Amino acid sequence: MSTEQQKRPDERDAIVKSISRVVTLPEDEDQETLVHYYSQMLLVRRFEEKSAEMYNKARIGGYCHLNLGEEATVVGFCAGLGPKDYVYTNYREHGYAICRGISAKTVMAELFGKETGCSRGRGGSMHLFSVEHRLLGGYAIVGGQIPLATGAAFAIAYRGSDEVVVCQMGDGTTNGGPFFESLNLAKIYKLPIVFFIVNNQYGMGMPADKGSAVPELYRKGCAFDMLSERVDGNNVLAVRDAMRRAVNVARGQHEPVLLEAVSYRFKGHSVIDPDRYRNEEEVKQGRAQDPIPTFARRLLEAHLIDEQGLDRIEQQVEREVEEAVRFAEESPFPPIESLMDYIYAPDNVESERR
Amino acid sequence: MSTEQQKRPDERDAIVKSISRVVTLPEDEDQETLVHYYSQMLLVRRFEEKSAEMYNKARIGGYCHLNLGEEATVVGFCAGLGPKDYVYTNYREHGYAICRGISAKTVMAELFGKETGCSRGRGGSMHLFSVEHRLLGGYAIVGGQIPLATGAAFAIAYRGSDEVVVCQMGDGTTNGGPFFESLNLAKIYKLPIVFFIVNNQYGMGMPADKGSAVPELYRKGCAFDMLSERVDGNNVLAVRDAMRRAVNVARGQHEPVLLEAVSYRFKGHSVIDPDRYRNEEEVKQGRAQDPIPTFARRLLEAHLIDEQGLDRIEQQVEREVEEAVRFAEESPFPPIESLMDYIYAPDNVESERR
Amino acid sequence: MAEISFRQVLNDTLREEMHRDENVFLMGEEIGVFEGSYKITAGLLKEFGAKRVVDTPIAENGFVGMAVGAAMLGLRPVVEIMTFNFIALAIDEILNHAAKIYYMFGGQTPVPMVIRTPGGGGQQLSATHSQNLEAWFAHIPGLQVIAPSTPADAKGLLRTAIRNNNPVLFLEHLALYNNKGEVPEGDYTIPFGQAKVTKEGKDLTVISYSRKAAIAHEVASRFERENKLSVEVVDIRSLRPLDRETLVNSIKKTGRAIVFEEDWRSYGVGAEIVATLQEDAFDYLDAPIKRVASLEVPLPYSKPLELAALTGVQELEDAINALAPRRRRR
Amino acid sequence: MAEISFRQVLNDTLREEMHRDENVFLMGEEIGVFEGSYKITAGLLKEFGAKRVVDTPIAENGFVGMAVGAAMLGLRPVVEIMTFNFIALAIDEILNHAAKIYYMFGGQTPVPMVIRTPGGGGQQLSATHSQNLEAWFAHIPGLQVIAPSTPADAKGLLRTAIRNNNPVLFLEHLALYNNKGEVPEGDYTIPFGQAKVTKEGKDLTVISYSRKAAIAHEVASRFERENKLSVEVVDIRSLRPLDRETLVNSIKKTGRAIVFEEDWRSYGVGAEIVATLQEDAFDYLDAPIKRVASLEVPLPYSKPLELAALTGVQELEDAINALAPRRRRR
Ligand SMILES: Cc1ncc(C[n+]2csc(CCOP(=O)(O)OP(=O)(O)O)c2C)c(N)n1
Ligand SMILES: Cc1ncc(C[n+]2csc(CCOP(=O)(O)OP(=O)(O)O)c2C)c(N)n1
Ligand SMILES: [Mg+2]
Ligand SMILES: [Mg+2]
Repeated sequence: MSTEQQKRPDERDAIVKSISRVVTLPEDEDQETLVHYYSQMLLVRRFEEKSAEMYNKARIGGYCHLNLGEEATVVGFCAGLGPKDYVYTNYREHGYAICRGISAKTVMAELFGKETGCSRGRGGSMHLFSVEHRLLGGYAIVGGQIPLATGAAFAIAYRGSDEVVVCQMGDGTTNGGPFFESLNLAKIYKLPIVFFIVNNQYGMGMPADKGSAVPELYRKGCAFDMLSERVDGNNVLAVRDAMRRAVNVARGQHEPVLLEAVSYRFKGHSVIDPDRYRNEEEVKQGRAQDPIPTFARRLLEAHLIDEQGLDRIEQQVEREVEEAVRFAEESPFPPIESLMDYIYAPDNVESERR
Repeated sequence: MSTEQQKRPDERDAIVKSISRVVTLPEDEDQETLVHYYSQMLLVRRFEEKSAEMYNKARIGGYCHLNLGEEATVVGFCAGLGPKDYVYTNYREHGYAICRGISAKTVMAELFGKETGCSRGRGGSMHLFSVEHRLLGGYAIVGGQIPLATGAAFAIAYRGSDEVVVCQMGDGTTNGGPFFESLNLAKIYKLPIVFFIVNNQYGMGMPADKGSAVPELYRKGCAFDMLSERVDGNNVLAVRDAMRRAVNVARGQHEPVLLEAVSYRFKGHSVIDPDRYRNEEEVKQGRAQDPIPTFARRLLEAHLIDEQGLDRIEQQVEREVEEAVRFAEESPFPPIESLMDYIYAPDNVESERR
Repeated sequence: MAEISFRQVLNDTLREEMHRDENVFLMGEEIGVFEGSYKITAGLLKEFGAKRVVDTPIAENGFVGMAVGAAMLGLRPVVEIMTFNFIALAIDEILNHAAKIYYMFGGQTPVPMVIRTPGGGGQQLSATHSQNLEAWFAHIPGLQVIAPSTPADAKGLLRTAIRNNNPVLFLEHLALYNNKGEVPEGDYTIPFGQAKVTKEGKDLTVISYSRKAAIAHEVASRFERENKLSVEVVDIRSLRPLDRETLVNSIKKTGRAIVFEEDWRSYGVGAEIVATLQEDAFDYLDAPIKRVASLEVPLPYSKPLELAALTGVQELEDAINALAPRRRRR
Repeated sequence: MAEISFRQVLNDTLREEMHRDENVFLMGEEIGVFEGSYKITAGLLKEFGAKRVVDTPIAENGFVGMAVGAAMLGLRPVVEIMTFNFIALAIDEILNHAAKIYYMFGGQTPVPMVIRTPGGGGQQLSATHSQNLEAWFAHIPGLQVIAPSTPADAKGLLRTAIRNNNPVLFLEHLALYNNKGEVPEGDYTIPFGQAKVTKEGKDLTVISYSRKAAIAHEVASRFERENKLSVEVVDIRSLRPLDRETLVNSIKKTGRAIVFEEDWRSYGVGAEIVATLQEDAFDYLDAPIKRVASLEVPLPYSKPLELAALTGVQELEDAINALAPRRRRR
């Protein structure tokens, strides 16, 4: 898994650049799991479409960044983790929150700024959090989450427990000091952490290969002798497997790992971005990689599901998203009297040993 | 000169780890130049010894970091540059200032905090500067000088002129964000700059290979596809030649280059550091690499100088240093009335087109 | 005079200064292809090309430091930091380099550069994207900190900033960009260190800057129309250097003052204004100077909480009514 | 009670807290093998090992951010930033993360951590190594800023800081480390937000913190011995939270005040103190509150210039004499 031999024989992590390929499903996968991945990807897709709609209806404010196009990466990422592992992300994290097990309701409620939201309405779209689900936050300062995640991994090593921290970030984040400092720190202290780059090929309007001296971002691991790998972010199984390999190394050997998933951002940087700066042809090609229909085709061809099955999932998902909106709508805003709560933690709150 | 083939056939830049080797001098070197390098190295050595003495006599205050042991690196560095090239350094820069052509007098006067100092006494040991000699500053915030130097190189490219910027830094500096951000920026903008790491094997008490995930610091260039090379910092000619190669690439191809000179810090981090944390044996070995007697031997063996010649140089150097101290002693402190000068540049000072 | 938006006047001024002086160039994240997160640099990449409108990666310390270095060689960088909050990552290059290089090296190299950045809250951008940190920078000798409230001032002060030989923090405000105002034609400049009485009054003085100064002006004008109180409004405009004289003169006239600021109250800009006035106008003060500032809380996302945390028209009106010399006016 | 130096009491307190709670660990540059740039952590690596005394590379943003993350999981990091000046590189992790995480995520994760760092000038360390930036941090909701002036306070406040569930900036001063003083034995703690009247007086009040509070105390004591004026000294100790009550009560008694601070005057700590007092004690002030602060210049290296730039005993005495209510005392 070193930078030298990142291609795997079964090619699951090979990069599919332009044509979307249908790989037949490996034998060893069980049906339920595969179908579950599909419905999760679809849930993220529909949740994000709904988020955009709610944003345009002014139910959601501030900045709202979506995972549209990144569903295979998001689902594969979470599928590769254990329940006790910790996740840190950037502000484009709705999908991660949901796939980590936070209900679509509490996520949507957070986007609405309601007391029932997973951050009690204080954080909003960019700042989802749940101690229970070990999502330790979406962060909006580019790169800010990386030293935090490294410190969480330090705490795990300090305690000698066996969780792993996975820190998600975007391609544009890998040109900043916090990224590099953290990789060095994680390596010298031998911390159980996976740095996960979602290369959706843009940082706002900046193409990933324009802002970075090296176009293959996983290669930055070489400056730290860090195990590094690149994987096809449109292939949910490849992402999951790469994540599993990475997490195993981090857990078993306390070696940090750098993982890059190559994906594509379907829409603008955030809901308000009209996305005028990208070449149409390129966007068409990018969207042609859509991981969801591709995966559906694979399921159908492997006879793991039929059209009715897909429809049922579609309906379940729609219902779940509608439910989420209704719940968010009906939930109360935080009371004004609570404005000054949570600025300082009281002395008696013995900060939980997580 | 890529990271793959950094060994040169003539081995001038090969690393001598423990034993100090006497390479016979190449034919093509002319006597004067070689003898000049020797006297410069000796001047730096004596100047630094005198600085320590003056510090202990409380003529010099603040922090005072010396180039003792790094003389071959310092002289080779400056010998590889053109007169119009710009130099940025850290706070361990007395030798660079002198070899850049600033007189020992004005450097010593600066250490004494006198108006005749090269920074008018405002900067002191850590902040030597001379527009005339294109030393654009010694800086005391670790890594702070690197983005500045990168910006100076940007200005050169912007103007289309043909100078090069060389940015000196220490080994410990290569673990910080400013270093990594600057390398990436220099590479994507194709700037004429050489990043020069003086690996004296310690950052205060931190061994270079403990603070950095990779012990060979030049290898960090791989994260930016940057031409990178390591050179024996105890070999003045190897350093000079590596610098020339680097400067040629930077000037000719507008490609940044990362150069690492492996040297050894003879004494503590600064004059006040008793240096108790290093293993005696190691220090003995490190000092055994002393580049000055080694080079003297090479000159003698090549019959480019005789013992009397060496003595003459010793005397000249002693005189120059004594001169410097006398000049510094006799120079006036800046007048108190001038305290508030230079906080803001006046409007009429059209900032010089350098 | 033409009515122009704050956004447009910034865009025009940058264009004009780039035409005037080839040493002026722009640098920042998303200012070129993306035309700026808030479109201040719209069209400039097309007009001037990538040499002079430089898109940077997300490396604030790196590219702000680069601007300082470029300025040391005589260029005049105008850096955009996408929002004020991200300046936290570049502070070392501002505090320890841009602001000190001219002095520390004995006056050998000026650092002529401008950092433009929008601050402010009120758009549900949450705690890390809604801050007002101007007090930090106004504290630093070697820097100049400018915060206009009208398109006209933005024009005159940005020109001065770009031509000044020292580092300038030019503070914009997200909520001002669409404001329109009359803007003088031609090569209009405003010297630093001059506050401006934007409305004369006799009962009390409201001292403010940036967006809050615009609000103060509206409120004072309404009070006049509704012939309630006669409120004088002083727009500080330049936090460093600070124009003590104009502030003091207004207090000598009204005897009462409110500082209206969007930043956190404690250790904020208002504190310095109050301290300055009580030093220089102690005997003229008929009542304690009030500070009307935002509540000291990391700004919450949830709209009702955000509204409650930020100070605004209501808080200013209440303060004016509370401070007004009612009896005296009978 | 024993006479112990500031340095020693910090060292003892760190040791005792590490023994008390295994979640407490130290992190910073050169704190282990090198025993600390100022030897505050001397002997601790030997005693506790590399697991709990962690030498870091020169990456302030990275390791301060790591401390925040470790605190989120319940550890109690005590970070040393070698000098206050270098905190500029770590501000994002302090301002946008440490100070906001508890609030921004709705109170789910406290961030119990301490950042210890020495500030101050006077040792010819030049412009970038002599700064006092406390006003910046005191401005931030979510942080607590502590600045003791005596070994006893250092002991009591550092213990409280380490046990507190929120981020604390614990400000030390290079020139205080060798000061000795009596220190209470045992598990001595001092709550945050309590200023202390270190000397009673009736003619005027000197308000200060950190090293300047120590100097103020000496000066006031000498004035008493030489039975000149009766000067009350209030040591703020805690810049955030600020103890308004103790400050106000002192003014109610003396009617006159001087804020004695080492930082730059404009937008500094003194500004907030003055603003606070004129709000809460306006009617008790017989004269404008004076600010005795350092000159607003990047601190020069040259000794005579450095001395002229920094405020000190002389400036304080002059201010006291100028402000003293002479006539009234006849
Ligand atoms: C320090 C900092 N600088 C700039 C920004 C503004 N900004 C927000 S997202 C973004 C682009 C990030 O791109 P990438 O890392 O690829 O993540 P993506 O949005 O593609 O998921 C920028 C520049 C920020 N939030 N923080
Ligand atoms: C940002 C910052 N952090 C810490 C320091 C304190 N410091 C001064 S020199 C130094 C070690 C630097 O080591 P290296 O880069 O190897 O340079 P050398 O001293 O060996 O020349 C440190 C930690 C500083 N000056 N700036
Ligand atoms: Mg991206
Ligand atoms: Mg070193």
